Amino acid sequence: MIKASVEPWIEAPLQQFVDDAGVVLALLLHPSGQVMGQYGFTRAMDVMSACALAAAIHLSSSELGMQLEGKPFTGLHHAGKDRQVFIAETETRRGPYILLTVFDGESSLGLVRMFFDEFRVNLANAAPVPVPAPHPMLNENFERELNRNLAVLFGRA
Amino acid sequence: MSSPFTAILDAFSRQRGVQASLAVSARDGIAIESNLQIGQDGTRVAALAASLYAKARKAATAAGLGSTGFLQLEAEAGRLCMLGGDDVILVVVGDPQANVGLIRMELIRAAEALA
Amino acid sequence: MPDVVRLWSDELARDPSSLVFLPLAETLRVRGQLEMARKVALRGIERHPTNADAHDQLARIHADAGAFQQALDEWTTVLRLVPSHVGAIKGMAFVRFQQGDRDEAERLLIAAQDLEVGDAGITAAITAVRRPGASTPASTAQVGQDPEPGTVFSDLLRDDQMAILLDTEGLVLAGTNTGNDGRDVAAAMGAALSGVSDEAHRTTKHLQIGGWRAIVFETESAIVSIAPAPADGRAAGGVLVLSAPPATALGMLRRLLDRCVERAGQWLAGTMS
Amino acid sequence: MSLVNYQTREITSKIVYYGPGRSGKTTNLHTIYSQVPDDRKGKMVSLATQTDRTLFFDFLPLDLGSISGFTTRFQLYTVPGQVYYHATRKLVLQGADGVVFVADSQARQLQENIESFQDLHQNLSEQGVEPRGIPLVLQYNKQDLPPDLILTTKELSDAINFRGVPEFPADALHGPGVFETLRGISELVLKRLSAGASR
Repeated sequence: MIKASVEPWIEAPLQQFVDDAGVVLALLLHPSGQVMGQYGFTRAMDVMSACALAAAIHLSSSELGMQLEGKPFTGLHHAGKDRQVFIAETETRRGPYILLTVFDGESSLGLVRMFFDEFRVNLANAAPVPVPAPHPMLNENFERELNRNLAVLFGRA
Repeated sequence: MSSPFTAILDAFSRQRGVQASLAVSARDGIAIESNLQIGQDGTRVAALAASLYAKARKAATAAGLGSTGFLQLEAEAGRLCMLGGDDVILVVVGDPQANVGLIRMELIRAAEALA
Repeated sequence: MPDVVRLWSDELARDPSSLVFLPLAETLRVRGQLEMARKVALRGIERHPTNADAHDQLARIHADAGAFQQALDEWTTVLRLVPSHVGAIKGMAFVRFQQGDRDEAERLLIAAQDLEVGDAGITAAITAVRRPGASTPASTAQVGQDPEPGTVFSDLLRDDQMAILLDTEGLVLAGTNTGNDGRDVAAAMGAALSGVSDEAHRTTKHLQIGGWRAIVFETESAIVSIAPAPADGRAAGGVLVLSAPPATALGMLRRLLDRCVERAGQWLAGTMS
Repeated sequence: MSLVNYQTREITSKIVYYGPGRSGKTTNLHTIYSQVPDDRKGKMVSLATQTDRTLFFDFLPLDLGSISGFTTRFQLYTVPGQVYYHATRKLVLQGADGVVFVADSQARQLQENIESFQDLHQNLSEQGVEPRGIPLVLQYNKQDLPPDLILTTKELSDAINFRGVPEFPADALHGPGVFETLRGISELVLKRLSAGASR
């Protein structure tokens, strides 16, 4: 189980949503498909795939909403046999984010929607004013490290 | 336009101390129809009541007690009464002075009528 | 039931800032592993120095270990952080009682009662400290040893009624529940039903209708009623479950539930006569 | 928008393989996927049509290991090349930290290459990204085809690479050039991130 967030202010609202709504997985992502925070996944690679797909689903359903209704659909619910998925957008002063959550019989769509409404407020309140992020100081040899890593990755080392 | 629930919910609302009555989807926890006094949040009541009822049903089954009927949650400033099946749960929100006996009888009668 | 100590320890190792140290320390305390409990609580406090419950937890561990002055210091810290922390006031009362200062213990218990009106456990404790010649229990872990846990509710119940007191993990502390085949099914029933109280707590919290007092639900073979356990001692966060035949009048069952909660409070406080 | 998690010291960057239909974008990802050990890659996700043409995108998460003490991961995306998937291309391009433009070296595809390259610039501009600022490399794919069917690297460079960005001849189907292209874009993305010029 991984509980992680890219920025600390995301952790508390996301954890509270998970606790309150009793969901199995929760993933907060940037509309570009980058993971911002997550609960319940075990592999970082799975998180990235889920983010890419969730961003795609959200973006395409937004577009579909634009074409059908003249405004984007803001939430999506898919009910599987045992598990259900809910994807919706939330706005903060840091910009929009997308929540993907998976739940089973321990929760319900009603609970998820209700606690998502609280999550939106909590996340918006927690979001600090955006400041230019410090850039990572990669050392002078990073190109050599990159080349070595890529060579290992491709079996050329 | 009235649904099968309209008359049932209206009857609850006429009872003393009743602040809300709802027909809720048991699977989703979403209100199908509701009769709410000002200040009552039907979305919340529906989601939370359905979840509580589902939990009690599961617990009763796990404890070997069989199927679940009437349920009452009593709190300092109000009470929730409910009764339902696999599809629909009828939920009544009352203040502490509400007559639980009457609500219970009415819920049982309504559930029989819906069945 | 999985070994919660291992699960929580793993969780804490993965995420040292997790609040899971609170139930972990509490479980270790209840199991009598006081030194380990103390270390876990201390490490938690290092990360969460303003968390009142963390200081409360450490205080209870000190109290169990007989380190009364350290316990009082921690509870004083709790009250600085949260002046209305009932658990801390009750804990301090317990220590004062241990030290033989009955007046101070009673004063503190009355203060706790003002904050938590209707708490049967506090009422029982006040009665206990006022009783002449009341013996002092040796530690918070040792209160309520008498009578036998299985018979705590016996004289209140008819043969077809059953009551059990469960701790926060759904483990049976007192009472018995016998199945149709005559076996004690209390543990299984406790594990199944204790989760309902979490749901009740969530419901009342989010509907803002105050704390929950009781759940009553009718099933094919019984009417089950559940109430919060007395808030102090080992039962804190647990529930009392009472079951009766389906034909039982709800009003009568409700009153019986109250009496059982009161009895549980007396038993936990070690003041059952 | 590269994400940098200072707590766990992780960098995650998004790289989009862009180019005209059938130029070999998906093939690049397949080749990378086939050469990288399982523990360093995620599942390759392909949202494709029945005829195996990319419908929405292909996606491959890749773990590059530790660079300057940061666990570095790349998310590789492709866009659908066909002209009529314009809206989807725009969506996938959102938040890209670097772009690999995969050109089809066949002489008869030159016009498609040029139009797709213009489309890339237009889409970046519409998203508020300065096309000249974003890390970009060019890959001239299908260099294994008979010489009379393809343009040389020099000819393609003259036609497309007016910015003078790094360029790599490649045969994505069999592997040559794929690794070098990925290395080229990785260097640019990390260099830009380190210089603090990331959006």
